[in-house]
Amino acid sequence: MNLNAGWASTGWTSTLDQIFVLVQHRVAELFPPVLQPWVAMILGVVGIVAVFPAIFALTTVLERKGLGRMQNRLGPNRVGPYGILQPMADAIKSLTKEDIIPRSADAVVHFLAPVVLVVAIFLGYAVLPVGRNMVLMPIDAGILFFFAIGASTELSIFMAGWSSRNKYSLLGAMRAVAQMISYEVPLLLSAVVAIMMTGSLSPEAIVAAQGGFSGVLPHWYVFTPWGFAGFALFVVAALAETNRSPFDLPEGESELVAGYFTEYSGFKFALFFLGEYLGMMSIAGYGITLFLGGWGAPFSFLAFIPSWAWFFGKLFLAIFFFIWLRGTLPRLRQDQLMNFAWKFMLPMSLLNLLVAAAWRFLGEWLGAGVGAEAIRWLACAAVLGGTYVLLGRAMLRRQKIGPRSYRYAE
Amino acid sequence: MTTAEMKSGIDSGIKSYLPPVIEVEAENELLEVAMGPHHPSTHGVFRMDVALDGERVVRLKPVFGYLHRNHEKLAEGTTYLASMPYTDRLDYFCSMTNNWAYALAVEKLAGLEVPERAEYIRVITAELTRVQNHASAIGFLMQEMGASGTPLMYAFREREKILDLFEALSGSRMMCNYMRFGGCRVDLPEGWLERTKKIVAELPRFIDEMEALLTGNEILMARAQGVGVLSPELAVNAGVTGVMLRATGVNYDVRKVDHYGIYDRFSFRVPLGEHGDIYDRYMLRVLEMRESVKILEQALPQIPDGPILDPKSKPRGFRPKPGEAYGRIEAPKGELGFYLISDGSGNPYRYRVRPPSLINLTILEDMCLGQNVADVVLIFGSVDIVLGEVDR
Amino acid sequence: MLGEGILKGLAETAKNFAGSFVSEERLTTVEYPEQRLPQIENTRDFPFLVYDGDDAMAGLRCVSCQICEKECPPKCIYITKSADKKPDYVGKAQFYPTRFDIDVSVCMSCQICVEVCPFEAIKMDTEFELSTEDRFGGLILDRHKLAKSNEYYHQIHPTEAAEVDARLAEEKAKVEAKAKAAAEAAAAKAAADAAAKGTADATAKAAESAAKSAEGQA
Amino acid sequence: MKSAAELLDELQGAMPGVKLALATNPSPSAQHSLVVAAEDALRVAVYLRDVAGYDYCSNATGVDWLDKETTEKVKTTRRVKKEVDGVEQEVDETVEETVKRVEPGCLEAVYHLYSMRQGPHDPHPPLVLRMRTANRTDRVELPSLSPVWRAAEFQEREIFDLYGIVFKGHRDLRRLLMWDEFEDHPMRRDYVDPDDFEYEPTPHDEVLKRAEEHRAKLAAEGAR
Repeated sequence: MNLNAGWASTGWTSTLDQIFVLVQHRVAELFPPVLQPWVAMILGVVGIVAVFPAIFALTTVLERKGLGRMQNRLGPNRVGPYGILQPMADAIKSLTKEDIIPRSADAVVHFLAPVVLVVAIFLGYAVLPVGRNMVLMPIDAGILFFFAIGASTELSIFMAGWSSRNKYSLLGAMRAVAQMISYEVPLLLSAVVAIMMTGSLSPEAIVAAQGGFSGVLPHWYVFTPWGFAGFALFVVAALAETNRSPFDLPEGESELVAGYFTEYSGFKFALFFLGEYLGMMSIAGYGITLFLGGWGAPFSFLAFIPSWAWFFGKLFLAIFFFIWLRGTLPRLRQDQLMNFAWKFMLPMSLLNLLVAAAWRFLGEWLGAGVGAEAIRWLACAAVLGGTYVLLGRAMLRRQKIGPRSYRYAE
Repeated sequence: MTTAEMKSGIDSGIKSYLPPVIEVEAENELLEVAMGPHHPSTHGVFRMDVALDGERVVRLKPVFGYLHRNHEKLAEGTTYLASMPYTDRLDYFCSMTNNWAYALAVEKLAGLEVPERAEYIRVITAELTRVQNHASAIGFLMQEMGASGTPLMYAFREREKILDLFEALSGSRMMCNYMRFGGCRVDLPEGWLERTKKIVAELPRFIDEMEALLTGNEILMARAQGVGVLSPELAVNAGVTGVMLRATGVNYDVRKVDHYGIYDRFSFRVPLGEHGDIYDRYMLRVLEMRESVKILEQALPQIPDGPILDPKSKPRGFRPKPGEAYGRIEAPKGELGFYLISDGSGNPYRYRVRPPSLINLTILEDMCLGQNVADVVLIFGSVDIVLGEVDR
Repeated sequence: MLGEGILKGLAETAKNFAGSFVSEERLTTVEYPEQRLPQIENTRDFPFLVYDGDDAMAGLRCVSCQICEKECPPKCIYITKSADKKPDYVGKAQFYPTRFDIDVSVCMSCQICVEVCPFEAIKMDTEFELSTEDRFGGLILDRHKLAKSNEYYHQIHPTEAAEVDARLAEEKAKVEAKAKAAAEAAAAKAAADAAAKGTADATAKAAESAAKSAEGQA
Repeated sequence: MKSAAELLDELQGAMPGVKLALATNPSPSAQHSLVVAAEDALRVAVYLRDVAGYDYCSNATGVDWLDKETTEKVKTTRRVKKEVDGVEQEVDETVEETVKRVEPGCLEAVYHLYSMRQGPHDPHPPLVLRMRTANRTDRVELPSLSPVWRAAEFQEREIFDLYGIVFKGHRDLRRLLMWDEFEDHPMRRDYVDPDDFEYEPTPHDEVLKRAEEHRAKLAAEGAR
């Protein structure tokens, strides 16, 4: 496996690329050898705990400004230049706000819920490659670890909903759990294609498999029919998994006030908020790892830019996409959401598995060559695209949904 | 009085239109939720006592009156003119049409004639009001659907322009207090017509934009089609008016029926729905905006010169002869009526507002029973109410 | 196709996102208080009292007729009539308000008071930055705070003020003409009387007194 | 659509013995009304809806007519015994007396009916249907027309709330705008405000007087 494929490993670019790794090593070397692995680990943890919440803070202000721009408003612009210090003001506000625990709530569980959420989400970052050689805990079954940890966030959400003793909280929590469990299936299945192709559960290996360029274009999985379908399915499932619009039913404010965190205020609410955004970023990070080439550059001539810059650049693009969706779409209803998961997402992701397998066999069977490649590409795309159109049309027809025309009276 | 006695009218064999009764298996497993008066989606202070079986609504009772200020009693204690500014505060989105409805009723009562120029101004302001009300209503409906405010902001962007026009005309953006018995208060300021023409010319583009964002959206269609269906028979019997009624396919627009004002001079069409669901109400609002723009395009160039107030109308000492009158117009929310009884004094003996918002809510229960709790909010939003008018 | 409408919507929001950076028409936000919109001439918020001349209290047009107090829908005007009289703009002796308070926390800016005022004495202001720390006293404006000059009125509502001035001038001219006519009539009558009596002396006296009274009225 | 007078004839023809009267309206609007007796109201309403085509009840409201006290000067002639010229005789004497007569007031329910079935082709004034209670105090029952026109459902609740007319046959007669525990009917013309008024922060004149009385009362209650 060539980790350095397409990378000009010369001089200052490589130093810049590995700068955080180098700093970590230098600092660790100051300690006795017994402690060195520990120090390195702690430095990594500190890095993650510092960087991602900082991005969260930036994201909140970017989201509000971005939504504002989409709605022809300015967004926050009073705190600091261009309102960039708005998250500071929000943090101070949430810290100084009274922390209310409803009288009939289960105080311990009520307190634990946001903590469990944030801890579980942070654990997911342990195996996320944010740059070349930049993984906190390089384990072979990293993807499996992430999905396992990700599934435990449901627990904290149900804890919050149940312990609040509020009808809206309970309804919101039940919705959230149902939704997250349903969408975990397509999420996993859509991720499986990338694992199948790579033959490894290790995120680093998956990124490495997408390294290298044909001409100037990279070998990202998203540029294959099955990869594109897998990516699209992954994005939809990720939206549902992180309760983002248009799947933000658990906290649908017009129906359930604030869903499972209705009874949270002050810092606990801020923790929930943090947990949500961290969850969104981590799932986006895995989407990037699985389908968008991880920290790889999109064009061979841009490979001199450090790998971590590419990763975070892609992360911000993904976040912007989430904001864009939020600014555009209304939300679905619970039964429609479930229908969509089981009747559309699941069949599509299963079909995608088959297509991915077919892609592999066709590759071996047809052999190399441009013509063979084109046949393979078109066949897979046609199967997926055709099924998508047919399934979509059938779904709309079954629910009697479609554009209408209107008559007029003079 | 016993319940049996109370029900005697219903049991007497008259064909009545009542909400369905939903059978519940386990009564004690119902979740009773009070949606409102503190709830993000209630357009103000309004409460729905909802009983849920899972997420399905099995019982629903609307509760009103949080904003009740006894507008009618206030009006009976002051002169006719002094009630005019209070009508602004009924449906505070559409003060111009409220003014018109009240002025119309008083004109009927006192037999005043409205000069032609004033009639044109009334039509122009009323149609501008309709456009901004429908746009905002769609925005609020989308807000209810969780669209994080984008359509609402687009609607408000246009509404802002219309409100600026109202300010230039009447001095106030929302509480216009502009119409008078037998005409209007002040004449158009200089350059107003040109500005209005420019803004009206841009309105179709805005409606197109809104439609591009919403009409074809699959999520909107999935949420709105086939939800909150109202049958035409029930709608007529329950006195539902406005877009709600026409969405069921009943052709009844007071502008066409009563020919009040000078509406018979303009050619415009009344869009009709077929299914009576939320999507039809949404689309009808869009189509009515387009028709309003058509009326405005006809009215703006035609406006004649002349007086704007009936010389018989006077600000002080207005005393209509004894009698009564009921005047109604097609307000954006439905049929807005004013019923006045005069005893010959300076104050009305009886002053009654027929609030379309309140009466359109009569069938809220019928539409919501058996639906998902998330749809209740949508159905409620699609009725398009303003609590200032419901509670008066 | 499923998703078509969603893509269309996404394109629309993207257009608006980009448009808000370049087009003035899309980004309509006004960053008050740094930016302010130009004043619209017809704007109204709370009433003020117009005075002529330099002395605010002496020049008040208000004659304390209390019509506005009665007609005010929310009843936020409080007037106390003076015991004595002073001449108004046409020179007629009139009462004046010793107290004229408007509670702007109750006022709803309907301008019914302006419409019913027969003396063009009360008009609508455009000043909207009235916030105060004193919730009770600070929002009751007395006649000293309410009195604003006719020049100020011209400044905020030029068209309307010009109309009002024209109307007042016309009225004044009418009153003067009437007084003059009355004086002439009185003089003529006196002269006729005097002629009947045959004393030219009395004629001169009567004419003088009539002219004086006409002057007094003017 | 038929005028109110024509409808009156038609109704009397269709339902012999029905108690109906025409109330003319002198104002320029000329919207005349039919006054129907409470016991016949329901069948008249059904006829109007199903036969005469008035399928749409636009407005339903109450009116309070107070007891009207009229004073009249009446000349009465009585035979009185009087001594005339020392002889007791019965003489006719005319005395002028003031007679006070109280015309009992009533509560009235007014319905404005239109026809939607007719559509926009036949503009017509509203048909005004009125019902009157026997008095304003204890006999305030009227039949509910909400089974006929559902539109009256909330409006009759409002009338019940604000005027106190009890509608028999209403499916859910509760207060609409005031809270359930409220006792009086605020739209009645002899209604007196209860002393739980939230006084404005800067009361004046009459309101100030009442506010001071209110505060004094509260202070007295507090002292006790």
